Amino acid sequence: MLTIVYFAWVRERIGLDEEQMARPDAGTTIADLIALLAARGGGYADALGDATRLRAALDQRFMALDTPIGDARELALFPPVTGG
Amino acid sequence: MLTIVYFAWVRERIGLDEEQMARPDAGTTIADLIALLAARGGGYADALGDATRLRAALDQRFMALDTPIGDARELALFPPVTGG
Amino acid sequence: MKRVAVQAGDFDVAAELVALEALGGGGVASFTGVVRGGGGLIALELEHYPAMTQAQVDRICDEAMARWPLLGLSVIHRFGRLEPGARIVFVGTASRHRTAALESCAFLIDWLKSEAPFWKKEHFEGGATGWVEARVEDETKAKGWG
Amino acid sequence: MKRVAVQAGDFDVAAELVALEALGGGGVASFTGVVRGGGGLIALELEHYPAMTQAQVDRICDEAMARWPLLGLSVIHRFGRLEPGARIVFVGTASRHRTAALESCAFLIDWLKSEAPFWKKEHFEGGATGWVEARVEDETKAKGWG
Repeated sequence: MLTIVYFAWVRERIGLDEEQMARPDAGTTIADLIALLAARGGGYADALGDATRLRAALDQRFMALDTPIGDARELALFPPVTGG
Repeated sequence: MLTIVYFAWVRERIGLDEEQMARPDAGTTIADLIALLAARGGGYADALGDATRLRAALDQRFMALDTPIGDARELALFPPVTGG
Repeated sequence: MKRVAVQAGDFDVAAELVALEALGGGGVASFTGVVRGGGGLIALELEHYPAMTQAQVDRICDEAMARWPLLGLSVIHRFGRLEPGARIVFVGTASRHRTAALESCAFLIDWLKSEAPFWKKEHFEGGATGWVEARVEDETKAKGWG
Repeated sequence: MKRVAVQAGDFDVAAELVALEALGGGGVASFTGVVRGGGGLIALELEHYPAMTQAQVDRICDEAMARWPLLGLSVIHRFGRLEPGARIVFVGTASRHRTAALESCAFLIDWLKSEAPFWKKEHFEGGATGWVEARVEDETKAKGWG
Protein backbone atom coordinates (compact mmCIF):
# COMPACT_ATOMS: atom_id res chain seq x y z
CA MET A 1 0.00 0.00 0.00
CA LEU A 2 1.02 3.62 -0.57
CA THR A 3 0.10 6.28 2.00
CA ILE A 4 -0.76 9.66 0.55
CA VAL A 5 -0.70 12.69 2.87
CA TYR A 6 -2.11 16.11 2.06
CA PHE A 7 -1.32 19.54 3.50
CA ALA A 8 -2.72 23.08 3.51
CA TRP A 9 -5.39 23.80 0.86
CA VAL A 10 -4.76 20.47 -0.84
CA ARG A 11 -5.85 18.79 2.40
CA GLU A 12 -8.81 21.15 2.84
CA ARG A 13 -10.15 20.70 -0.69
CA ILE A 14 -9.83 16.93 -0.60
CA GLY A 15 -11.19 16.81 2.93
CA LEU A 16 -8.65 14.22 4.10
CA ASP A 17 -5.36 14.34 5.97
CA GLU A 18 -4.23 11.08 4.47
CA GLU A 19 -5.38 7.96 2.72
CA GLN A 20 -4.05 4.61 1.54
CA MET A 21 -4.13 3.33 -1.98
CA ALA A 22 -2.94 0.21 -3.77
CA ARG A 23 0.69 0.64 -4.78
CA PRO A 24 0.90 1.76 -8.43
CA ASP A 25 3.47 0.34 -10.87
CA ALA A 26 6.97 1.39 -9.85
CA GLY A 27 7.33 3.44 -13.06
CA THR A 28 4.33 5.62 -12.26
CA THR A 29 5.50 9.18 -11.64
CA ILE A 30 4.14 11.56 -9.02
CA ALA A 31 2.55 13.57 -11.84
CA ASP A 32 0.85 10.41 -13.19
CA LEU A 33 -0.62 9.74 -9.77
CA ILE A 34 -1.77 13.34 -9.37
CA ALA A 35 -3.62 13.05 -12.70
CA LEU A 36 -5.20 9.75 -11.58
CA LEU A 37 -6.40 11.27 -8.30
CA ALA A 38 -7.66 14.48 -9.98
CA ALA A 39 -9.76 12.31 -12.30
CA ARG A 40 -11.83 11.29 -9.27
CA GLY A 41 -13.45 14.73 -9.61
CA GLY A 42 -14.95 16.82 -6.79
CA GLY A 43 -12.48 17.97 -4.14
CA TYR A 44 -9.72 15.93 -5.80
CA ALA A 45 -10.15 17.84 -9.04
CA ASP A 46 -10.20 21.16 -7.14
CA ALA A 47 -7.08 20.27 -5.21
CA LEU A 48 -5.04 18.46 -7.83
CA GLY A 49 -6.37 19.72 -11.19
CA ASP A 50 -3.48 22.12 -11.74
CA ALA A 51 -0.25 20.25 -11.04
CA THR A 52 1.87 23.38 -11.60
CA ARG A 53 0.57 24.64 -8.24
CA LEU A 54 1.69 21.50 -6.42
CA ARG A 55 4.86 20.27 -4.77
CA ALA A 56 5.57 16.76 -3.51
CA ALA A 57 7.70 14.69 -1.19
CA LEU A 58 8.44 10.97 -1.34
CA ASP A 59 9.26 9.41 2.01
CA GLN A 60 9.75 12.91 3.48
CA ARG A 61 12.07 14.20 0.78
CA PHE A 62 11.09 16.88 -1.73
CA MET A 63 10.92 15.41 -5.24
CA ALA A 64 10.17 16.83 -8.68
CA LEU A 65 6.77 15.77 -10.02
CA ASP A 66 8.33 13.69 -12.81
CA THR A 67 9.98 11.39 -10.25
CA PRO A 68 8.78 7.74 -10.36
CA ILE A 69 7.14 6.65 -7.13
CA GLY A 70 9.26 3.48 -7.10
CA ASP A 71 9.07 1.72 -3.76
CA ALA A 72 8.32 4.80 -1.65
CA ARG A 73 5.90 4.22 1.22
CA GLU A 74 4.63 7.78 1.66
CA LEU A 75 3.76 10.42 -0.90
CA ALA A 76 2.95 13.94 0.30
CA LEU A 77 1.15 16.46 -1.89
CA PHE A 78 0.98 20.15 -0.95
CA PRO A 79 1.28 23.73 -2.22
CA PRO A 80 4.69 25.46 -2.24
CA VAL A 81 5.84 25.85 1.35
CA THR A 82 5.58 29.17 3.22
CA GLY A 83 7.62 28.69 6.36
CA GLY A 84 10.16 30.98 7.96
CA MET B 1 44.62 77.94 19.88
CA LEU B 2 44.30 74.49 18.36
CA THR B 3 43.68 71.48 20.62
CA ILE B 4 45.38 68.29 19.53
CA VAL B 5 44.13 64.99 20.98
CA TYR B 6 45.92 61.65 20.72
CA PHE B 7 44.58 58.10 21.00
CA ALA B 8 45.87 54.55 21.35
CA TRP B 9 49.60 54.05 20.68
CA VAL B 10 49.93 57.60 19.37
CA ARG B 11 48.86 58.81 22.81
CA GLU B 12 51.10 56.31 24.59
CA ARG B 13 54.23 57.16 22.59
CA ILE B 14 53.76 60.92 22.95
CA GLY B 15 52.78 60.49 26.58
CA LEU B 16 49.96 63.03 26.40
CA ASP B 17 46.19 62.79 25.97
CA GLU B 18 45.99 66.26 24.51
CA GLU B 19 47.81 69.53 24.16
CA GLN B 20 47.26 73.04 22.85
CA MET B 21 49.31 74.79 20.23
CA ALA B 22 49.22 78.13 18.50
CA ARG B 23 46.88 77.97 15.53
CA PRO B 24 48.87 77.35 12.32
CA ASP B 25 48.14 79.16 9.05
CA ALA B 26 44.74 78.13 7.69
CA GLY B 27 46.40 76.50 4.65
CA THR B 28 48.48 74.12 6.77
CA THR B 29 47.35 70.56 6.15
CA ILE B 30 47.03 67.81 8.74
CA ALA B 31 50.05 66.13 7.13
CA ASP B 32 52.08 69.36 7.43
CA LEU B 33 51.25 69.54 11.13
CA ILE B 34 52.11 65.88 11.67
CA ALA B 35 55.54 66.54 10.10
CA LEU B 36 56.04 69.59 12.32
CA LEU B 37 55.18 67.62 15.46
CA ALA B 38 57.30 64.61 14.45
CA ALA B 39 60.26 66.98 14.07
CA ARG B 40 60.14 67.53 17.84
CA GLY B 41 61.78 64.08 18.04
CA GLY B 42 61.51 61.58 20.93
CA GLY B 43 58.01 60.21 21.51
CA TYR B 44 56.64 62.54 18.84
CA ALA B 45 58.93 61.06 16.23
CA ASP B 46 58.04 57.53 17.36
CA ALA B 47 54.32 58.26 17.21
CA LEU B 48 54.11 60.47 14.15
CA GLY B 49 57.17 59.61 12.06
CA ASP B 50 55.25 57.40 9.65
CA ALA B 51 52.14 59.28 8.56
CA THR B 52 50.90 56.33 6.49
CA ARG B 53 50.04 54.60 9.78
CA LEU B 54 47.95 57.54 11.00
CA ARG B 55 44.38 58.68 10.64
CA ALA B 56 42.91 62.01 11.71
CA ALA B 57 39.73 63.85 12.58
CA LEU B 58 39.06 67.59 12.50
CA ASP B 59 36.38 68.74 14.91
CA GLN B 60 35.30 65.11 15.39
CA ARG B 61 35.04 64.26 11.68
CA PHE B 62 37.40 61.87 9.90
CA MET B 63 39.49 63.77 7.36
CA ALA B 64 42.16 62.78 4.84
CA LEU B 65 45.67 63.89 5.86
CA ASP B 66 45.91 66.35 2.98
CA THR B 67 42.98 68.36 4.38
CA PRO B 68 43.86 71.94 5.45
CA ILE B 69 43.28 72.56 9.14
CA GLY B 70 41.36 75.77 8.34
CA ASP B 71 39.51 77.08 11.36
CA ALA B 72 39.04 73.73 13.10
CA ARG B 73 39.33 73.86 16.89
CA GLU B 74 40.27 70.22 17.52
CA LEU B 75 42.57 67.90 15.63
CA ALA B 76 42.69 64.23 16.64
CA LEU B 77 45.55 61.93 15.59
CA PHE B 78 45.32 58.17 15.99
CA PRO B 79 45.97 54.79 14.35
CA PRO B 80 43.29 53.20 12.13
CA VAL B 81 40.27 52.40 14.29
CA THR B 82 39.55 48.87 15.53
CA GLY B 83 36.03 49.01 16.93
CA GLY B 84 33.17 46.62 16.43
CA MET C 1 26.54 22.87 18.93
CA LYS C 2 23.54 22.30 16.70
CA ARG C 3 20.14 22.85 18.21
CA VAL C 4 16.96 22.33 16.17
CA ALA C 5 13.50 22.64 17.67
CA VAL C 6 10.08 22.47 16.02
CA GLN C 7 7.54 23.35 18.65
CA ALA C 8 4.15 24.93 19.36
CA GLY C 9 5.32 26.99 22.34
CA ASP C 10 7.23 30.25 22.47
CA PHE C 11 10.98 30.29 23.03
CA ASP C 12 13.51 32.30 24.98
CA VAL C 13 15.66 34.25 22.53
CA ALA C 14 17.99 35.45 25.29
CA ALA C 15 18.75 31.88 26.40
CA GLU C 16 19.57 30.89 22.81
CA LEU C 17 21.88 33.86 22.36
CA VAL C 18 23.65 33.30 25.67
CA ALA C 19 24.31 29.67 24.68
CA LEU C 20 25.76 30.84 21.34
CA GLU C 21 27.85 33.59 22.98
CA ALA C 22 29.25 31.02 25.41
CA LEU C 23 30.83 29.10 22.50
CA GLY C 24 33.54 31.76 22.57
CA GLY C 25 33.38 32.44 18.87
CA GLY C 26 33.45 36.19 18.95
CA GLY C 27 30.37 36.78 16.80
CA VAL C 28 26.74 35.78 17.19
CA ALA C 29 24.14 36.66 14.56
CA SER C 30 20.42 36.12 14.86
CA PHE C 31 17.16 36.57 13.00
CA THR C 32 13.76 36.43 14.65
CA GLY C 33 10.56 36.39 12.60
CA VAL C 34 7.44 37.80 14.22
CA VAL C 35 3.79 37.64 13.06
CA ARG C 36 2.98 40.97 11.43
CA GLY C 37 -0.41 42.44 12.22
CA GLY C 38 -2.51 44.78 10.11
CA GLY C 39 -5.23 44.29 7.50
CA GLY C 40 -7.55 42.78 10.10
CA LEU C 41 -5.33 39.77 10.74
CA ILE C 42 -6.19 38.10 14.00
CA ALA C 43 -4.01 35.00 13.76
CA LEU C 44 -1.64 33.03 11.63
CA GLU C 45 -2.03 29.26 11.68
CA LEU C 46 1.10 27.30 10.86
CA GLU C 47 0.62 23.78 9.60
CA HIS C 48 3.60 21.52 9.10
CA TYR C 49 4.52 17.98 8.04
CA PRO C 50 5.63 16.49 11.34
CA ALA C 51 7.28 13.38 9.91
CA MET C 52 9.44 15.57 7.70
CA THR C 53 10.00 18.90 9.46
CA GLN C 54 12.64 18.10 12.02
CA ALA C 55 14.73 16.04 9.59
CA GLN C 56 14.47 18.68 6.90
CA VAL C 57 15.46 21.57 9.20
CA ASP C 58 18.30 19.40 10.46
CA ARG C 59 19.49 18.90 6.91
CA ILE C 60 19.41 22.65 6.23
CA CYS C 61 21.50 23.19 9.38
CA ASP C 62 24.06 20.59 8.30
CA GLU C 63 24.30 22.37 4.96
CA ALA C 64 25.01 25.68 6.74
CA MET C 65 27.64 24.03 8.95
CA ALA C 66 29.34 22.57 5.88
CA ARG C 67 29.41 25.94 4.11
CA TRP C 68 30.55 28.24 6.91
CA PRO C 69 33.02 27.81 9.78
CA LEU C 70 30.37 27.86 12.50
CA LEU C 71 30.89 27.02 16.15
CA GLY C 72 27.20 26.53 16.64
CA LEU C 73 23.72 27.27 15.46
CA SER C 74 20.23 27.21 16.81
CA VAL C 75 17.04 27.05 14.76
CA ILE C 76 13.57 27.12 16.28
CA HIS C 77 10.35 27.07 14.23
CA ARG C 78 6.92 27.21 15.77
CA PHE C 79 3.68 25.72 14.46
CA GLY C 80 0.04 26.13 15.46
CA ARG C 81 -1.98 29.29 15.98
CA LEU C 82 0.07 32.48 16.45
CA GLU C 83 -1.23 35.99 17.03
CA PRO C 84 0.29 39.25 15.73
CA GLY C 85 3.46 40.02 17.65
CA ALA C 86 4.19 36.36 18.39
CA ARG C 87 7.56 34.94 17.38
CA ILE C 88 7.46 32.38 14.55
CA VAL C 89 11.05 31.52 13.87
CA PHE C 90 14.50 32.04 15.30
CA VAL C 91 17.87 31.46 13.68
CA GLY C 92 21.10 32.06 15.60
CA THR C 93 24.66 31.35 14.50
CA ALA C 94 28.05 31.70 16.18
CA SER C 95 31.38 32.01 14.42
CA ARG C 96 34.84 33.48 14.81
CA HIS C 97 34.06 35.46 11.66
CA ARG C 98 31.24 37.99 11.71
CA THR C 99 30.63 37.55 7.99
CA ALA C 100 30.20 33.79 8.43
CA ALA C 101 27.75 34.34 11.28
CA LEU C 102 25.66 36.88 9.37
CA GLU C 103 25.73 35.11 6.02
CA SER C 104 24.82 31.72 7.44
CA CYS C 105 21.97 33.35 9.33
CA ALA C 106 20.64 34.83 6.06
CA PHE C 107 21.13 31.48 4.32
CA LEU C 108 19.22 29.60 7.00
CA ILE C 109 16.24 31.91 7.01
CA ASP C 110 16.11 31.93 3.19
CA TRP C 111 16.21 28.12 3.15
CA LEU C 112 13.61 27.73 5.85
CA LYS C 113 11.30 29.89 3.72
CA SER C 114 11.61 27.64 0.70
CA GLU C 115 12.67 24.22 2.03
CA ALA C 116 10.93 23.66 5.35
CA PRO C 117 7.50 21.99 5.11
CA PHE C 118 5.36 24.71 6.73
CA TRP C 119 2.24 26.38 5.40
CA LYS C 120 0.66 29.56 6.74
CA LYS C 121 -3.05 30.26 6.87
CA GLU C 122 -4.26 33.75 7.73
CA HIS C 123 -7.36 34.29 9.84
CA PHE C 124 -9.02 37.70 9.58
CA GLU C 125 -11.65 39.58 11.56
CA GLY C 126 -15.08 38.56 10.35
CA GLY C 127 -14.00 34.97 9.75
CA ALA C 128 -12.29 35.20 6.38
CA THR C 129 -9.24 32.96 5.92
CA GLY C 130 -6.65 32.48 3.24
CA TRP C 131 -3.50 30.46 2.67
CA VAL C 132 -0.39 32.55 2.25
CA GLU C 133 1.00 32.13 -1.27
CA ALA C 134 4.66 31.25 -1.67
CA ARG C 135 6.57 34.12 -3.19
CA VAL C 136 8.62 33.34 -6.29
CA GLU C 137 11.19 35.71 -4.77
CA ASP C 138 11.69 33.30 -1.86
CA GLU C 139 12.45 30.29 -4.05
CA THR C 140 14.77 32.44 -6.16
CA LYS C 141 16.56 33.72 -3.05
CA ALA C 142 17.17 30.23 -1.72
CA LYS C 143 18.43 29.07 -5.13
CA GLY C 144 20.76 32.08 -5.16
CA TRP C 145 22.87 30.32 -2.52
CA GLY C 146 23.64 27.68 -5.20
CA MET D 1 13.17 53.95 16.84
CA LYS D 2 16.87 54.69 16.87
CA ARG D 3 18.81 53.81 19.97
CA VAL D 4 22.53 54.46 20.24
CA ALA D 5 24.50 53.83 23.40
CA VAL D 6 28.21 54.06 24.09
CA GLN D 7 28.80 52.76 27.56
CA ALA D 8 31.20 50.96 29.90
CA GLY D 9 28.61 48.59 31.36
CA ASP D 10 27.13 45.42 29.93
CA PHE D 11 23.73 45.47 28.22
CA ASP D 12 20.64 43.31 28.06
CA VAL D 13 20.39 41.78 24.59
CA ALA D 14 16.94 40.34 25.30
CA ALA D 15 15.54 43.76 26.21
CA GLU D 16 16.92 45.24 22.99
CA LEU D 17 15.43 42.45 20.90
CA VAL D 18 12.04 42.65 22.60
CA ALA D 19 11.93 46.42 21.89
CA LEU D 20 12.73 45.75 18.22
CA GLU D 21 10.20 42.89 17.95
CA ALA D 22 7.54 45.19 19.41
CA LEU D 23 7.86 47.53 16.42
CA GLY D 24 5.72 44.99 14.55
CA GLY D 25 8.04 44.79 11.59
CA GLY D 26 8.09 41.07 11.13
CA GLY D 27 11.86 40.60 11.12
CA VAL D 28 14.56 41.41 13.66
CA ALA D 29 18.24 40.76 12.95
CA SER D 30 21.07 41.12 15.42
CA PHE D 31 24.79 40.77 15.76
CA THR D 32 26.62 40.56 19.08
CA GLY D 33 30.39 40.74 19.29
CA VAL D 34 32.06 39.00 22.21
CA VAL D 35 35.68 39.15 23.42
CA ARG D 36 37.43 36.01 22.16
CA GLY D 37 39.77 34.33 24.57
CA GLY D 38 42.82 32.19 23.79
CA GLY D 39 46.49 32.93 23.34
CA GLY D 40 46.81 33.96 26.95
CA LEU D 41 44.52 36.96 26.55
CA ILE D 42 43.25 38.18 29.91
CA ALA D 43 41.49 41.37 28.84
CA LEU D 44 40.73 43.70 26.00
CA GLU D 45 40.86 47.40 26.76
CA LEU D 46 38.72 49.57 24.52
CA GLU D 47 39.69 53.20 24.23
CA HIS D 48 37.46 55.63 22.40
CA TYR D 49 37.16 59.31 21.46
CA PRO D 50 34.27 60.41 23.65
CA ALA D 51 33.61 63.73 21.94
CA MET D 52 33.23 61.94 18.62
CA THR D 53 31.91 58.44 19.30
CA GLN D 54 28.24 59.02 19.95
CA ALA D 55 27.87 61.46 17.04
CA GLN D 56 29.76 59.16 14.69
CA VAL D 57 27.75 56.06 15.60
CA ASP D 58 24.61 58.16 15.23
CA ARG D 59 25.69 59.16 11.75
CA ILE D 60 26.32 55.52 10.78
CA CYS D 61 22.81 54.68 12.04
CA ASP D 62 21.25 57.49 10.00
CA GLU D 63 23.07 56.15 6.97
CA ALA D 64 21.59 52.68 7.55
CA MET D 65 18.11 54.12 8.01
CA ALA D 66 18.44 56.04 4.74
CA ARG D 67 19.54 52.92 2.84
CA TRP D 68 17.09 50.34 4.15
CA PRO D 69 13.41 50.50 5.11
CA LEU D 70 13.99 50.00 8.81
CA LEU D 71 11.43 50.39 11.55
CA GLY D 72 14.12 50.65 14.15
CA LEU D 73 17.65 49.93 15.13
CA SER D 74 19.70 49.68 18.23
CA VAL D 75 23.49 49.96 18.46
CA ILE D 76 25.43 49.57 21.68
CA HIS D 77 29.21 49.75 21.91
CA ARG D 78 31.12 49.28 25.12
CA PHE D 79 34.46 50.77 26.12
CA GLY D 80 36.84 50.08 29.00
CA ARG D 81 38.33 46.81 30.18
CA LEU D 82 36.51 43.68 28.96
CA GLU D 83 37.37 40.08 29.74
CA PRO D 84 37.05 37.07 27.41
CA GLY D 85 33.39 36.19 27.02
CA ALA D 86 32.21 39.76 27.64
CA ARG D 87 30.00 41.45 25.06
CA ILE D 88 31.63 44.33 23.18
CA VAL D 89 29.06 45.43 20.64
CA PHE D 90 25.44 44.85 19.73
CA VAL D 91 23.63 45.77 16.54
CA GLY D 92 19.91 45.07 16.15
CA THR D 93 17.62 46.04 13.28
CA ALA D 94 13.89 45.63 12.61
CA SER D 95 12.22 45.69 9.22
CA ARG D 96 9.24 44.31 7.34
CA HIS D 97 11.79 42.72 5.00
CA ARG D 98 14.15 40.12 6.36
CA THR D 99 16.79 40.99 3.79
CA ALA D 100 16.73 44.63 4.87
CA ALA D 101 17.09 43.62 8.51
CA LEU D 102 20.02 41.27 7.86
CA GLU D 103 21.83 43.46 5.34
CA SER D 104 21.60 46.60 7.45
CA CYS D 105 22.87 44.61 10.42
CA ALA D 106 25.92 43.51 8.37
CA PHE D 107 26.41 47.08 7.11
CA LEU D 108 26.32 48.52 10.62
CA ILE D 109 28.84 46.11 12.05
CA ASP D 110 31.15 46.58 9.04
CA TRP D 111 30.93 50.35 9.43
CA LEU D 112 31.47 50.28 13.16
CA LYS D 113 34.67 48.33 12.52
CA SER D 114 36.07 50.95 10.19
CA GLU D 115 34.28 54.21 11.09
CA ALA D 116 33.73 54.26 14.84
CA PRO D 117 36.60 55.81 16.85
CA PHE D 118 37.51 52.84 19.05
CA TRP D 119 40.90 51.21 19.59
CA LYS D 120 41.52 47.84 21.18
CA LYS D 121 44.51 46.98 23.35
CA GLU D 122 45.15 43.37 24.30
CA HIS D 123 46.46 42.43 27.73
CA PHE D 124 48.11 39.02 28.04
CA GLU D 125 49.15 36.81 30.91
CA GLY D 126 52.61 37.86 32.06
CA GLY D 127 51.92 41.52 31.43
CA ALA D 128 52.50 41.78 27.68
CA THR D 129 50.21 44.17 25.84
CA GLY D 130 49.62 45.09 22.23
CA TRP D 131 47.32 47.30 20.21
CA VAL D 132 45.12 45.40 17.79
CA GLU D 133 46.01 46.31 14.21
CA ALA D 134 43.24 47.37 11.88
CA ARG D 135 42.67 44.79 9.18
CA VAL D 136 42.79 46.02 5.61
CA GLU D 137 39.91 43.60 5.03
CA ASP D 138 37.70 45.64 7.37
CA GLU D 139 38.25 48.93 5.58
CA THR D 140 37.68 47.17 2.26
CA LYS D 141 34.47 45.60 3.52
CA ALA D 142 33.05 48.90 4.70
CA LYS D 143 33.95 50.53 1.38
CA GLY D 144 32.18 47.65 -0.38
CA TRP D 145 28.88 49.15 0.76
CA GLY D 146 29.69 52.11 -1.53
